[in-house]
Amino acid sequence: MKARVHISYKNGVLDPQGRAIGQTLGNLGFAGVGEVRQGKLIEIELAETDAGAARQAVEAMCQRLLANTVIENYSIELVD
Amino acid sequence: MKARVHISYKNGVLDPQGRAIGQTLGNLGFAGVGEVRQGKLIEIELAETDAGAARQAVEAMCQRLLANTVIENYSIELVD
Amino acid sequence: MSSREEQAVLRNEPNVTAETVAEHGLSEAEYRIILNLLGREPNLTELGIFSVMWSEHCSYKSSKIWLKTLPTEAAWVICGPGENAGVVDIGEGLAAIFKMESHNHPSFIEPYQGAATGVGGILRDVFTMGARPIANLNALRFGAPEDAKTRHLVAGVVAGIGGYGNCVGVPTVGGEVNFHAAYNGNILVNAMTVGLAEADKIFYSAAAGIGNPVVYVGSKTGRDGIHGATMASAEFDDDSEEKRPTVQVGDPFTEKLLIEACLELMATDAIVAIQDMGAAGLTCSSVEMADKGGVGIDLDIDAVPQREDGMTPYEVMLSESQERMLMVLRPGSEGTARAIFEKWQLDFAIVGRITETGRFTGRLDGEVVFDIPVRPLVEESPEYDRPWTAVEAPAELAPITAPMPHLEALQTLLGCPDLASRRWIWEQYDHMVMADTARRPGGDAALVRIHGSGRGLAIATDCTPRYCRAEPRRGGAQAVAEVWRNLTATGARPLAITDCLNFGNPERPEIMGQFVGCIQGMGEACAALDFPVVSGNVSLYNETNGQAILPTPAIGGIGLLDDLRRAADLALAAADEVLILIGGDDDGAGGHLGQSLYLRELLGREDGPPPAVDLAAERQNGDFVRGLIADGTVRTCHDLADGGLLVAAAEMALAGGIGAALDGPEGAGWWFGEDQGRYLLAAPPAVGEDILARAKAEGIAASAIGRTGGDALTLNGGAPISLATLRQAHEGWLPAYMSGP
Amino acid sequence: MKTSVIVFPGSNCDRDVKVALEQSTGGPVDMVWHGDSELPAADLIVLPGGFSYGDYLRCGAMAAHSPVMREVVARAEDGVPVLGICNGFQMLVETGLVPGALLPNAGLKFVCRDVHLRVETSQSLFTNGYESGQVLRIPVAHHDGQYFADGDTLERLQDGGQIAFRYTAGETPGPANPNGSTDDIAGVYNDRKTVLGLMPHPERAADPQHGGNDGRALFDGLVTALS
Ligand SMILES: Nc1ncnc2c1ncn2[C@@H]1O[C@H](COP(=O)(O)OP(=O)(O)O)[C@@H](O)[C@H]1O
Ligand SMILES: [Mg+2]
Repeated sequence: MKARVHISYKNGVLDPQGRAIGQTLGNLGFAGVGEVRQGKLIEIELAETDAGAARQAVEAMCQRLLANTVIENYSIELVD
Repeated sequence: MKARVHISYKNGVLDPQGRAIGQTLGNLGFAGVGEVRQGKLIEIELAETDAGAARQAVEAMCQRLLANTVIENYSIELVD
Repeated sequence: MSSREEQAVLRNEPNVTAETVAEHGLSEAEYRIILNLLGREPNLTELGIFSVMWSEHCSYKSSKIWLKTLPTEAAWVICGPGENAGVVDIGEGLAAIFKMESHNHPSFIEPYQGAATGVGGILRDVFTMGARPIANLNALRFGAPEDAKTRHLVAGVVAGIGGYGNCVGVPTVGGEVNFHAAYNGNILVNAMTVGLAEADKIFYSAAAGIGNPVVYVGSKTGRDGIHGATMASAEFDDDSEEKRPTVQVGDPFTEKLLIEACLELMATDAIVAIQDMGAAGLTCSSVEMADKGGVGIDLDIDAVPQREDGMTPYEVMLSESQERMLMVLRPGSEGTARAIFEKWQLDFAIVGRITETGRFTGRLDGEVVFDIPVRPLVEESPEYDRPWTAVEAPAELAPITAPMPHLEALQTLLGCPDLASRRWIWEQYDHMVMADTARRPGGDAALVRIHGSGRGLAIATDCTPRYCRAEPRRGGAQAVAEVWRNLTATGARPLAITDCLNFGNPERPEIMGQFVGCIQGMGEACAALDFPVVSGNVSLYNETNGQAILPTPAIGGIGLLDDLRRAADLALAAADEVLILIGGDDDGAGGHLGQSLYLRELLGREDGPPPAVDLAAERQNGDFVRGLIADGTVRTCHDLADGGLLVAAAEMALAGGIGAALDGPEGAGWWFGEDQGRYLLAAPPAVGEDILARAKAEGIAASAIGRTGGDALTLNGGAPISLATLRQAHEGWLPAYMSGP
Repeated sequence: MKTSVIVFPGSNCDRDVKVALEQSTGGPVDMVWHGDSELPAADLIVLPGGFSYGDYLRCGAMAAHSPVMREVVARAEDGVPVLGICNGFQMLVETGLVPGALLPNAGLKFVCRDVHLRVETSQSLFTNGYESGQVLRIPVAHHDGQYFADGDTLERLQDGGQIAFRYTAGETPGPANPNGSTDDIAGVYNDRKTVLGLMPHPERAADPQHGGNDGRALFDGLVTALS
């Protein structure tokens, strides 16, 4: 089983990366570009085959390591 | 319309961040963790409403700026 | 104010209740003062403004009466405490501008961003005054290495400091790090910046010129960090997780642009006054500018660049979004200013005017949403003479028995958390950008060349918290003296200091006693060493569940070197030189072990009195050593501090890759005592004779204690310990610790 | 000899390299703002170190795609020598002026310290001030300096003599290769050897007060070759 964890800044937290990318796209002449946000996508291969147990484990990984819940949100998607 | 661009290292390019995350998860006592890869997820708000045109524009953004195709793959997903 | 406007003020926002007052950290007595000076109830925005302005962080209400006792003047001081940073004259038309500031609480909650934004904040304090920042330092205190959180905090804080400073392009050249269980729940992250400006082009914050535009530049305002200033003034408890969203994300790239844009504008004559937005953001910066200039400010809240929709005036006024500045411009120069900020792709907005009303007012859609008289807001802020009890002097230390041979003890000490090499840290900091770093980290003080000249600034930070806890007054004096000694050991002439006073809850008399004692000691040392305080910062309530940190008055000092080629270095440079100890011991008993690292690391004890601080001897010995360096007699010099004589000798040997044979009494006190005011010099034998003779003539204690050479250390001809073994202990600990689970 | 240093938002070694160039060329150095439409005539173009655009997407990526770089690429194709240091090297790989890519350091940390470099050949505009095989001591300061190229590219680089510098063992503490670069590669040329990208900072070792002077001969050598 594989988990995809998407980590992004919480709403209201400044995202300087996203801002700079947006500005550069504008400088390069791309029109109609609104807000740009940059996040992380972490893909994890898991030996676990039970979806419930897998989600629980990945949830714990997010809380303990992957996300900093002070400023970041995360969402988990299980594949296969 | 919103585009989500997922950028990840090509196979064969070492992903030290992913490896370090995997190792730390192991140290923290998470069992059964296989390969871990870390990529970027860039979300872009677009004024464009036509899906075909939007995809074409984002494709160009990836080629010109968002991804370095020497080492990275990208995939584009349109939302709404 | 017309009655219609007053109605608007009152209609504006939810009612203020006893709970809202308490939530804002204001006491009932403080609220009564507010009612009095407004002559009515405040609305929520006004309450928020009072609460941040009267927080400990902004008003210094517990510390003010003591801070006033510190010496702040000298012939070379251009601007002492009260502005964004202190300014000293360094000759040739130049001034050094510097300050240190804490970012303790945010760094505990989010170590990377907390530390990063701490660096950003202190940089702004310095370039606000017209200086180009040329060096960053950081004084860090972490919990015990065994504590579950410590490793993660060290990793995050160091990465955050590097991440910000490296990107901004200001070298991080030095600092200090301690580990102690007293910081387990409350780490200290103190950041210092030094900048250079032309002495006749310093920018101040006093607003002037009725009708002049008030301009906002930098990043947009978001909802981040609201209540940051009150958080920094509140004790931690276990639900501090709840306060999390108040941590900000730093944007060093924008800061870099802001530095360049501000310096570019400062080269014109457009700026009347300028102030960075730090704690309490737009509120604090506006009020301070207005108060210093004796004028009013009227803000148009709609004009403030905002990152999010629907922000209330309360949020706009209290946001602590980073990388923002406020300035008052000369009329007619708006166009020039706008062009510069737009060139750097930064926000630029005229957000208000200077008024003659003496009031701080804000409008939304033309309606007045707050209206507070400036003077009372600043001057009637509470000021407390908090009760304090003097710390009881510790009992004398009974004689101790050495638990192991001295060279083994040395090996243990060199690899202990407080003495192990900090290479793992400073290699993550770009300490060479700007290409003026004349001495890499690892010496007594960092040396930074004054660009385009042969002169340099020496910079160091120091504090020994365990001394401060045992005897605050000595500890305060020792911290100042150690900085002075570290600067002197390079040959520099010490000029002035900044401080960052980190303590627990001042409402507890024993904590207030620590604070008072440290200030008294600092003041005595500053006066005796002609080493005034020109800027500083106070961080109180550093406690978790009632457990206070060690009293930690971190001191950052700067000194001037007229010729960098003459600077002394601690690395032994040649074999067959004599090692000369300058300075005597504390009480003639052969070395002071009370509160020493030897006692703590080898015997597991933290007791006894700290070493005495004889300021006259400190000055005499230091002036003597500086003279020897200045006239070219001495090139190799190290001051003695943590770990005493043997640790100092080993550090010199390791830095130079040359060993030494040392002679002296058997007792541990001689080798590991931490008596103050001492230096270790190395010189060719004939020069050594000359130094001893000159010392004798001046009545300074000096003795030859050994000879350099080989690749090991020996004591009194006993079995050697190789430099390789010592190096392994010294260099190995931190990387090994950090690679742990 | 006329040199231009391109200044991007976030460049922070622009002044450092200017000082080193002035010392060697004796002449003025044009500091060209990235937004200027005109690139002055130059015998050498330098892309300095720093964090252009914050390096927020990929190091050097946003700078590489800025308008001024189109002109720099055109000049390089005409044979004007281009030197990219650190962030400048990252821009060069992003534009494709030199092959390969630069990944985050294998240790995942910023690294600032002296390293030792072997000069692979003295036969270039940039290295004629050195001997082939000479070992230099020069600082690095970067977070993303791990040179990567696929097998074919590496072979081409090797065969074409396009590897300029390799990390090599010396007396400084820490591993010889500070970032995990493939084949210890610290700097590479384009196929004509008119463009050089390198991670170490020769401008930080160009004056005895820097604690090392091994970088100076690179700038002096350029003057010899170009004037
Ligand atoms: N946090 C830090 N950042 C950068 N350099 C540091 C840090 N902590 C310590 N150092 C450097 O390590 C060296 C030793 O520090 P320290 O033991 O505090 O010196 P001293 O005993 O002379 O005051 C100094 O050069 C100091 O600048
Ligand atoms: Mg010292």
